[in-house]
Amino acid sequence: MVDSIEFDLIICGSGLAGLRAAIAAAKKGPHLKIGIVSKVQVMRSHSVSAEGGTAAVLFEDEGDTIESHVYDTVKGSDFLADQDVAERLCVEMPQEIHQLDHWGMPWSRRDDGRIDQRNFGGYSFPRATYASDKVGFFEMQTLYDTCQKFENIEYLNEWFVTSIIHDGKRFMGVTAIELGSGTFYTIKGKALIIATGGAGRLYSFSTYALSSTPDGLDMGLRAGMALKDMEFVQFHPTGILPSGILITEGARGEGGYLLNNKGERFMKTYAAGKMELAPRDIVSRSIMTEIQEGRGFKHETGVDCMKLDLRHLGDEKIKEKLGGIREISIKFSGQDPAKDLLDIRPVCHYMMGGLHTDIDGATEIQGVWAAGEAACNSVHGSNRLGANSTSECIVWGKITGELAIDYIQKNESTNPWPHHLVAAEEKRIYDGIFRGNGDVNPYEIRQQLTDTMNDKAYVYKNETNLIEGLKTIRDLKKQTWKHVDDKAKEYNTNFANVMELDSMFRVAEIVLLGAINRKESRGAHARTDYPKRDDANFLHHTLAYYDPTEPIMKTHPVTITKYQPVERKY
Amino acid sequence: MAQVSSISNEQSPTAKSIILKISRYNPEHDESSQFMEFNVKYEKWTTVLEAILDVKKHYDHSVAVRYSCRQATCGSCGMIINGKPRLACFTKISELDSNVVTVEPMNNFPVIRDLAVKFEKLFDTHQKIKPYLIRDDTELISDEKEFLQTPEEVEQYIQFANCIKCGLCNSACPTMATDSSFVGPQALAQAYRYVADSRDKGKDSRLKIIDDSHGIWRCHFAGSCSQVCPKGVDPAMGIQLLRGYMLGFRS
Amino acid sequence: MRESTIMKIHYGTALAAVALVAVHILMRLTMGYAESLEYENVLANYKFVPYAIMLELILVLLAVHGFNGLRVILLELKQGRLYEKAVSYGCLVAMIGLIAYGSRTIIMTNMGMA
Amino acid sequence: MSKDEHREGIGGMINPRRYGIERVAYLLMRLSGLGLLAYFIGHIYETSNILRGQVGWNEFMEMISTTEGHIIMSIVIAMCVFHTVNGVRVMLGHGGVGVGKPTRPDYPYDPASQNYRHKIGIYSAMVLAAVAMMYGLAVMFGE
Ligand SMILES: Cc1cc2nc3c(=O)[nH]c(=O)nc-3n(C[C@H](O)[C@H](O)[C@H](O)COP(=O)(O)OP(=O)(O)OC[C@H]3O[C@@H](n4cnc5c(N)ncnc54)[C@H](O)[C@@H]3O)c2cc1C
Ligand code: HEM
Ligand code: SF4
Ligand code: F3S
Ligand code: FES
Repeated sequence: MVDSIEFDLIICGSGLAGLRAAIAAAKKGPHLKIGIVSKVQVMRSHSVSAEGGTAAVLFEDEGDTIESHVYDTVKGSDFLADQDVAERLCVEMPQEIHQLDHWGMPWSRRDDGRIDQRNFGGYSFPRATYASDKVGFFEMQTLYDTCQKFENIEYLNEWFVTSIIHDGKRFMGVTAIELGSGTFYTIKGKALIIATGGAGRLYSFSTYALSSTPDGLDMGLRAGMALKDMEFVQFHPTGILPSGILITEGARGEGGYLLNNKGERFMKTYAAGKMELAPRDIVSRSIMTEIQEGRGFKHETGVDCMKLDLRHLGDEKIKEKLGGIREISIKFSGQDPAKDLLDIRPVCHYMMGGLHTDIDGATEIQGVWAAGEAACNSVHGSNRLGANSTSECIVWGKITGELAIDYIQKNESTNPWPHHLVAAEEKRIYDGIFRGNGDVNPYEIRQQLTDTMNDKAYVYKNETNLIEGLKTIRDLKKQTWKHVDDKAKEYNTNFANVMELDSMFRVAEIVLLGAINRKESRGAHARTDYPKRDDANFLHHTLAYYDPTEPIMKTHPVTITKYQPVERKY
Repeated sequence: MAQVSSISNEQSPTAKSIILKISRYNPEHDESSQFMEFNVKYEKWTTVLEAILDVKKHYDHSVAVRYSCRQATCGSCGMIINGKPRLACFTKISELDSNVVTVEPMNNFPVIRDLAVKFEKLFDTHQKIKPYLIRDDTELISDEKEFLQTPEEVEQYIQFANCIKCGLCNSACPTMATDSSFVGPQALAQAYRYVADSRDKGKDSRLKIIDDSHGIWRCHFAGSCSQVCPKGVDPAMGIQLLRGYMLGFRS
Repeated sequence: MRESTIMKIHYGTALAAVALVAVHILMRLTMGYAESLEYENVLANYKFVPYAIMLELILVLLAVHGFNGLRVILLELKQGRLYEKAVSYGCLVAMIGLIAYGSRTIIMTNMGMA
Repeated sequence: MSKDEHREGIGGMINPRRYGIERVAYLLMRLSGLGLLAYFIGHIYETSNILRGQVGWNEFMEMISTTEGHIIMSIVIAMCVFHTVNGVRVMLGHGGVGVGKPTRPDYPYDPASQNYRHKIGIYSAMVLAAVAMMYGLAVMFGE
């Protein structure tokens, strides 16, 4: 018999989205049991790495407007955002900033005591709310600490969720492995919020935490949900070498320059109006173009790079506003931003795509919501603006948390528990993976897979590369890597790593297929063989459904309310 | 097209090598822990975490170690490195200046396996000191704005808000070495973080909680917590300032 | 008693003791160390009421401070309800015992029973 | 210690080598405190000899006026001075005096509480203790 526990609401993932959802739910349903299940310890989620800011309109008295935030978001998305969703984000956000303040968030302040904001790429007003350059960290701390107030929240630290159990229509529970003891559990619940974050570790050069793998997405996919717009992967212009750790856009927001080997601020050729503060897709492409045209630098590892100049900001300003990246660049790269130019290059940073949801974050299965980076409610379209993601996590965390409680209070499930599904999942995991055998090292396969993604589906893409990439990945998938050499029960990270790899194959395939199918360039998706945006044929979202042989690809319309697509210029 | 290939340092000509000694312990069949030695290559920027993961990747998949962000912000990878508690991802092999690098699980935390330790106690004590703003109007109703707070007021507590809950301080503290009930520097520093926040009104209730026979008084200002803290939190300072309130030196 | 009260006493006794012990030791040095310890001189001291009172004070202060210090160390070494109770009461009893024993010397000497 | 606690134990508590001088001071404070307590108990017992009259007292004085007696006495003096001076430092620290002011920490993070004021306090406690001990030895053996 499989061990079983029960909650009313299960929240899978403990990043910003998961924790915000937990608080919203705990407040709304004080008598309901809420379980936060996370494969890392709750406060160690990837969200702690977010650096630069959280977008919100706070200074309407000084000329900012919600309307402008909506338009910036839509334009930044290259008109693939669902405009009603973007509006919802911008309307809800200001009070969320204030709510965070009321919970103890150490926002950076102006001299008059009000919350300060900084410039960020693609915005027409400085509206990235910040707390030094550790925004995500402090937000996580504020939310985690606030969660401690609620007695109805329980934390399942280091539980790896493997699948979603439903009766074909309605959610019933999940299966999970408690990593500490190695025990396989079923967790029964009335509603589920998936907040498993992005999957940027599909790429080997990535700003993401090492735990940001697609197992959350894959679990939804296998349960029958669609993945939407997965071909849109954001490359942040400034990942520092050699580690790939992020140098926040806030560095340019505070006035940093990008320089090529002629010492020019080359952004003037590509986005004269916004210069370094153009949206990320544009800046990343500009860097790659410069490099390809021979105006880049070589890092001592042999990799091409560009320089980021912060020296003119001065030591004091860097310490005050960019202390985190100062620490990172000195420690990990031996470069002091007050004295040295930083070696940077575009780096995998965000997935616009995710589990297909509606404007409320509801998925195609009743009782399951998705929030945060794992979800794709299409607020970011084909390119997210910096600082809009933490906002999204917070807003849809709250929305889904409340809706899930409403749903739990209204619905009483009577269907019998589907034991056969649990048995099937147990078989998939233990016979298929844990007790599998083979002599191929799964870690090397993982390295090859992520290298392939880097090589073939980077800032600029083309048909040949993408197809080659897809072929390589399918070849890799066939090799005998499905085995776990570590046979121990307790804290078996080898097991978790192989489970992650398993999910990476399915999701990588969808990323590549989506990119192959989209024969246009839009936002973060830049095809050298189709350099123009093609609204006639591709102004739609991509959906991918699971199928044992090959994903089933479909399309989905874009919601356009006020803003007709126009050419995107900065 | 000049795409990036993986930035790995495996075959680089500048790589040097060291012996990495990893403490291994599996509760299922080991009585006590034992060291296993591996020869690993490193570059000047290679961190201890990368070296451990390299071992895991190429030599022994079964090394149990906790990690996530690899940039010293998640607090996962605390361990004893060459005798001192440090973050593995924030310790470069080159800065250790030694041909042998020894890694062991953190002291004063129960060991799950190899380098992974249990944190439940730390999370519990953290929760116990009420780590949130205490006042009546923390929940936003309608369109209230922020509580005003000047940059100077932020400076009073921001240092302590940098805590990543890595537990290194608790591992270094001499009281922690023998006192299983001591709240510990991590939680005490957080108590101070909230007490020092100009928005908070919960000072008295928090002081009451830590005024216990295994509370704040069991700190003797040994300072080891501050010396090992990777984020400059300086728990020793926070604790003494907090005690200043309790002794009536500060108000 | 609240731990803070106990520790305030701990620090208070220490502070008060600083001054008094200083006097006590200086007495040893007023006339040369060895001489100060001669029977007559010691006895004379004891008979001098203010000095005897001071000795009594030092006795109480240091016994309180010292045994509380011991209690602190013991509490940190090992935990457990029973053990902690034993330590607390044990130290209290020892403290009272020592004070009683020392007071006997002082009082009896002062009253000329030596 | 057992793996289910994995506490460093007394060895870890006592080991003063890995961390700074503050940890040495911590250890000496404890040792001197205990030492003084032991002496104090002895001292109370010792002085009760006065009740045995002149003869008893003198007998007793002879017993402690040996070389060992003097050495022990001088160690007590050292402990007493160190414990007192360091005690005053620790008390000031506990009251929040001289432990630095909270500010934004900048990498590399030097903890402000581990500052030169307290280090000077510790070193002077040690030096004074040594001086007092010498002085004591000089007085006692000088006769
Ligand atoms: C370096 C960096 C900097 C960034 N800076 C900014 C910024 O300045 N502003 C901004 O707006 N955005 C920023 N972003 C983006 C933003 O941080 C992320 O989109 C956001 O944090 C995602 O949060 P989340 O809650 O969706 O998920 P995450 O924080 O990624 O959390 C995912 C959670 O799911 C759990 N999980 C995953 N799989 C499983 C499983 N199988 N079983 C159980 N649990 C599972 C994980 O343990 C984790 O708790 C940044 C991103 C990066 C990489
Ligand atoms: C007269 C000057 C003295 C001063 C200023 C003084 C001060 C202090 C202080 C401040 C502490 C607390 C240390 C801490 O908690 O960090 C302490 C501890 C202690 N003291 Fe004293 N003390 C003095 C004399 C004595 C004497 C004479 C004795 C012996 C009877 C003594 C025995 C102890 C003991 C046993 C401890 C506990 C040790 C520890 O917790 O580290 N003290 N003292
Ligand atoms: S205070 Fe420092 S050492 Fe202690 S848990 Fe926090 S960050 Fe880690
Ligand atoms: S090391 Fe421990 S004793 Fe106090 S100053 Fe730090 S908590
Ligand atoms: S891996 Fe996050 S702190 Fe080291």
